[in-house]
Amino acid sequence: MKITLEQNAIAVTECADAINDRFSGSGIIADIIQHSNAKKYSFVRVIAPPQHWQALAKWMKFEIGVNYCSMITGTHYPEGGADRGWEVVYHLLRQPIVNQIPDTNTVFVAEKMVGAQIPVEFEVIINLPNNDTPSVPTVQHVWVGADWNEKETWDLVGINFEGHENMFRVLNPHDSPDGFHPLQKQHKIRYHDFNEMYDDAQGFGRKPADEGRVK
Amino acid sequence: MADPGENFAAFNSRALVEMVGGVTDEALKVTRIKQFLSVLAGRFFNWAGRKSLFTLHLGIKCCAIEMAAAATPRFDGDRFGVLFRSSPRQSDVLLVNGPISKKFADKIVRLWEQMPEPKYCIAMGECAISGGPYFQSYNILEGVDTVIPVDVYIPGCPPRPEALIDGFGLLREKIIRIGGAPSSGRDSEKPIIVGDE
Amino acid sequence: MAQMWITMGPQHPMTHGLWTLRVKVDGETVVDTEAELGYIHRGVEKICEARDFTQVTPYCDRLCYVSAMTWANSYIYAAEDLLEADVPERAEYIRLIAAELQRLASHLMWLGAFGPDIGNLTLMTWCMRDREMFLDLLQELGGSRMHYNYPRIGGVKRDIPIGFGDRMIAKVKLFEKRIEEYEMMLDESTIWLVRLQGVGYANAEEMVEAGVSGPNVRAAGVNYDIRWAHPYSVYDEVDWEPAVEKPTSVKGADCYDRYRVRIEEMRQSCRMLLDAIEKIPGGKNTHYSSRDEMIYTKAPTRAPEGASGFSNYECTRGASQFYVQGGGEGRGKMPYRLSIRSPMFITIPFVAKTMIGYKVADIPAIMGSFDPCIGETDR
Amino acid sequence: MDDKYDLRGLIFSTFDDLIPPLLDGTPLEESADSIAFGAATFAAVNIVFLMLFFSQFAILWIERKAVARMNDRRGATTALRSLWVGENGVTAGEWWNMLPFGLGKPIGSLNKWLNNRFGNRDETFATVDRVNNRSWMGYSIFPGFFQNVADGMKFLVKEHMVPQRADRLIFEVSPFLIVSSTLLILGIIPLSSGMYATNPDLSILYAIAIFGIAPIGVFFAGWSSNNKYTLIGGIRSAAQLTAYEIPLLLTLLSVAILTGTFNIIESIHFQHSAGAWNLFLMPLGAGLFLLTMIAEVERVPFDMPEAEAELVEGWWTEYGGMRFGMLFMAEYIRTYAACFLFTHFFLGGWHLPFQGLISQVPLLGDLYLLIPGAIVVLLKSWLVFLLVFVWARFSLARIRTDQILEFGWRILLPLAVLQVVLAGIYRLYLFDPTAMKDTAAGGWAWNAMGIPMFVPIITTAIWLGIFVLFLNDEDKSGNTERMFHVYTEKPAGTYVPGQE
Repeated sequence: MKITLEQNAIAVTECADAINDRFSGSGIIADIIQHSNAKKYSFVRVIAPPQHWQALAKWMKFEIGVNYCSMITGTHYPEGGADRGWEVVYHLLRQPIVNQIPDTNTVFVAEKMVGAQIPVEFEVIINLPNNDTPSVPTVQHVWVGADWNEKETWDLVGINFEGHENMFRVLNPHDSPDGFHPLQKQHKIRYHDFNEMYDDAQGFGRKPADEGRVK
Repeated sequence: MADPGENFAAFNSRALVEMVGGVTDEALKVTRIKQFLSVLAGRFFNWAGRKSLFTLHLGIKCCAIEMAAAATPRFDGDRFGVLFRSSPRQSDVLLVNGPISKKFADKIVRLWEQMPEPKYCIAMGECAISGGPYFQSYNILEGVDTVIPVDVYIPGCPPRPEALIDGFGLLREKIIRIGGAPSSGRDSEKPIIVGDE
Repeated sequence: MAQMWITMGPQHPMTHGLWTLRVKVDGETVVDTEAELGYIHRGVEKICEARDFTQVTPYCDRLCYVSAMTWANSYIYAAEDLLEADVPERAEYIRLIAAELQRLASHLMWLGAFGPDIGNLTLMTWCMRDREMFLDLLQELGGSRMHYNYPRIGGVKRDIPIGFGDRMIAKVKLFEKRIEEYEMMLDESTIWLVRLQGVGYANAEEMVEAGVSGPNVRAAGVNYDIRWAHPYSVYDEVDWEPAVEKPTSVKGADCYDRYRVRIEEMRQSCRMLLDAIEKIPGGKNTHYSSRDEMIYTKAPTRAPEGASGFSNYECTRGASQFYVQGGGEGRGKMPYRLSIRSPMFITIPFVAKTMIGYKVADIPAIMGSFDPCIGETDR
Repeated sequence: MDDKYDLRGLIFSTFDDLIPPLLDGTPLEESADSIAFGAATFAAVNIVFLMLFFSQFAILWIERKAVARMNDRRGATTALRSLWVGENGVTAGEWWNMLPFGLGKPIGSLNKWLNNRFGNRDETFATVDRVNNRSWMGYSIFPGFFQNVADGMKFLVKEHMVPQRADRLIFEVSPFLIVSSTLLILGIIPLSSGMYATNPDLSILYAIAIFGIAPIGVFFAGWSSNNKYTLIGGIRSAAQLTAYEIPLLLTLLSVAILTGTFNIIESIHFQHSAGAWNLFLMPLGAGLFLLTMIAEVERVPFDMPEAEAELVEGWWTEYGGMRFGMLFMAEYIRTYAACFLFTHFFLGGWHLPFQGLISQVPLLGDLYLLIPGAIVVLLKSWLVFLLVFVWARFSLARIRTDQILEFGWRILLPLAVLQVVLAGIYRLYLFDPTAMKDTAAGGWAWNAMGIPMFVPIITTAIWLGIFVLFLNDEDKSGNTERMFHVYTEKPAGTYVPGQE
């Protein structure tokens, strides 16, 4: 059992068209892109300006049923030009919830799925201007799953999510220096160019024997 | 420390008073009593200590799975008295089986300090030895020996359970030499590396 | 009665790794919880920015220490998306076989760790005993017990050895009988049932909303499996059905449902393996050399500027996703940014909130039934 | 019937013969009898205690090896030989040469001879033998028996640590409270009618009273450690023991009603004289006793106070070193005592199975009765330990706190009351006191309707029937849906490759 390429193409086209119709004048562009791996399925890539992102997210959730926020990626482009210093990529999924009613025994066949039942991948790209305080509006209240993903993106990449409640470091130690976000490109990894990425807050440095050595 | 030259007939109360009585420092007194005991019962306690190595049930990363595999039917570490206890108070061996991040560094020191002497530390796997594949990482220490003293190194990524069992064997070999010496006084002792001829 | 906070972890038998669960209890009842992660955060994403596309694979192996093969496969599909590589069909079959063997090993490791959580130590040794069978098979492919570094961009490292198919069929058939043994020991024990049934309800809609995936949502009746929703390997050609649990309560899936769904998934993996080894192109008793075009197609090593690759992969714990950005000035061989989506990273805070209202003794049962793996969570 | 070997009588008569002549003419002459009595009691108590204490190593060993077999493992293999043959070829030294005055020379020469004659150093499988801790020629005598010795000795040299903010006095006292009260139980456990330390008239009550002291120690230990896990463990222990002491007391009350005595030895005599062991007269009581005893000694499935999964090691989390070793030992002594009590109350103590019938056979009967009672008691206890305590521990899961309390109050308590009523009925209406005989053949006091042994046979049959009924009365239709309701289009496991 599988979702066929035809079903996938129909669903992707529907979604992309719907987004383009709804947000035609606001700079939001939805494309259909084909994966070049495995079975060559297609997905919807949306490029959105940050100020419309919350509206788009709510609309996507309630109108086309995108119920699953799976991944948020922040990227730092120090040499990306004035308009693209940072990029935030959201990977969203539309995933059908079926047969959760107790004592029913619906047999579920993927090939017969139509319309909003067909799972679709979405990729939302938001480019941010090249400055020191990149920020996007939060979608924490739209998808619960975005909560910890946003925390992680702030912790590692340093992208502020405006309006995010209860932001704290999830992966780095709580006593990391303010403004230390390791995935920003000005931090070089150890032994490549610099001895240390930053002044060691806890004092666990390298071994004395290795000091001053660049591998 | 059990010295083969010590006279085993020296067990009487006067000897105990001589060894222990003059010392006022509580910790030193405890150490002296322990020294006396280990001289007294030397071989027997040494045998008991090396045959019954309770390991702290601490799973950090990949090697934790091999640690678990070493306790299960095919490898069966129980044959050698290697049991896993969850409380550091009841364990003898701290088996560090993964990278030590900055967040975990003070926790593992605390675990080590909670364990009663005599205690031993085994660094299992590359991450615990030197940071392993993550030696360049911003969050990983370069080996657990930056924070606690290590007795046996078991290289591998991860080492096979056989290597772990061999590591325990080499640790027992070492215990024959050092006995119940406190971990802080073992700095001169060279650490053992499994597979290093 | 006064309430108090208990800190469980980082070293605690319940945690299955290194993390901290802070529980506020009122007597024996859990009132509030907080999860704290990051004890083995290793910065893999940063390290991989200084590695070739091929050199990233071992790091992906080490992301999750009980399902190395599926994580490596997941990365490979992302890299193939980025580098536009073609994969021979035999290689896809071998990847499927390897991934399903790994799924069996991983679920056995889960069941083995779940046993002591409930208090049954025998289950652990039995599961680890059977897990060794599959580790042996994987060892024939990858050469190592845990981290195989087996898939390559454009194929696999080496072909299945001669006799591998027969050995696998024998072991899988033996294991199908062993599953019945486990069911005999567990499902017929009233204590096992009363410990799991009616404990740790998680609603399907809430779980999907919170980002939980994989067997944990399938236990709640959500028939969503990436293996059919976005088929990637040859899952559309082999014979299998997604294992979905029909919830008995409107409150969603309980621990027992999650246990059953994994047992069923092991059955389905066996079924898939037995079918795939028969259908493999080139035959199961042929051994091609390691760079043969049957199992490997040379892929470009440099990614074009601005390209990105994405893979959505049904790992043993849920959807693992990789997002790779290529390019950058003079560094086309290395990923500019590698982003990893771990299913457990989102699940653990959700599970922590699921525990509220249950007893302290239910904490390991609920936590264990969600199959946490901290290696992939902290990255 | 009394055991053939009256060790206690022998000790007392020996001391009575020896001591008065020795004290002739001394000022102690008048109290010579009391002195002889005291010395004999001292000897008897020590012999019994040492036997009970050292046979405890057997149950530790039984558990280790039985568990290993259940888990498909070998289990501990430590041999005593590793004391002088070190690890990986590094010898631990010839310790016998260090003993003063050449006392160890014989050991050295014996070891040398054994190594020369049967040594495995140059054998084909020397490595295998070394890895498996095997002894000469690869043979292993009681493999792993000495593992427990090693564990115990190791605890002796461990550092004693008291948590900084613990209530130090109570923290130090509670292990001793637990251990000493546990050792007191051993005082009243007879090994046979001729081998016991002391025999108070109300020994059943005494045993239960002593069993009730240790929980206070457990609670003290949990509270004083200043650790939340130990605190919860201690409170759980208190709640659980309260819930299970009452059914236990009622069960023992029914034993007392049936046998008409509060004395352990007399109740054993009753079982033989009346003709049937209590197990067959009150299978329900036996089951209740085992269940409550498992809860009393805190083993799986009722080991909530030391639930490893959620409370790290339960109430003894903070104990290390010898304190932990003693607690561990006390735990096993309690278990062992529970096995003994079950043997005495329900399995007829030192009486052999079918003793009444087999002793009638001319030659065989005499030989059969020659088996010492102490051995019979030990074997029965070990069997109870193996078949009930170990088997249950390693095949069952752990029950939750609320479930364990509900089970205790709502199910075990009514059943125990029922058992008390049943025991009264048996004693009053079904028992024939005139037919009791204290001979090797035993009596036939449970005959009814002219059929010999009608009462025990029919009781056992009824309870066995109820048990089988419950065993098979799983609601198959309802449970099946709950159990195996993962659905697929094609049921898994039925698939045959190549067929569609």
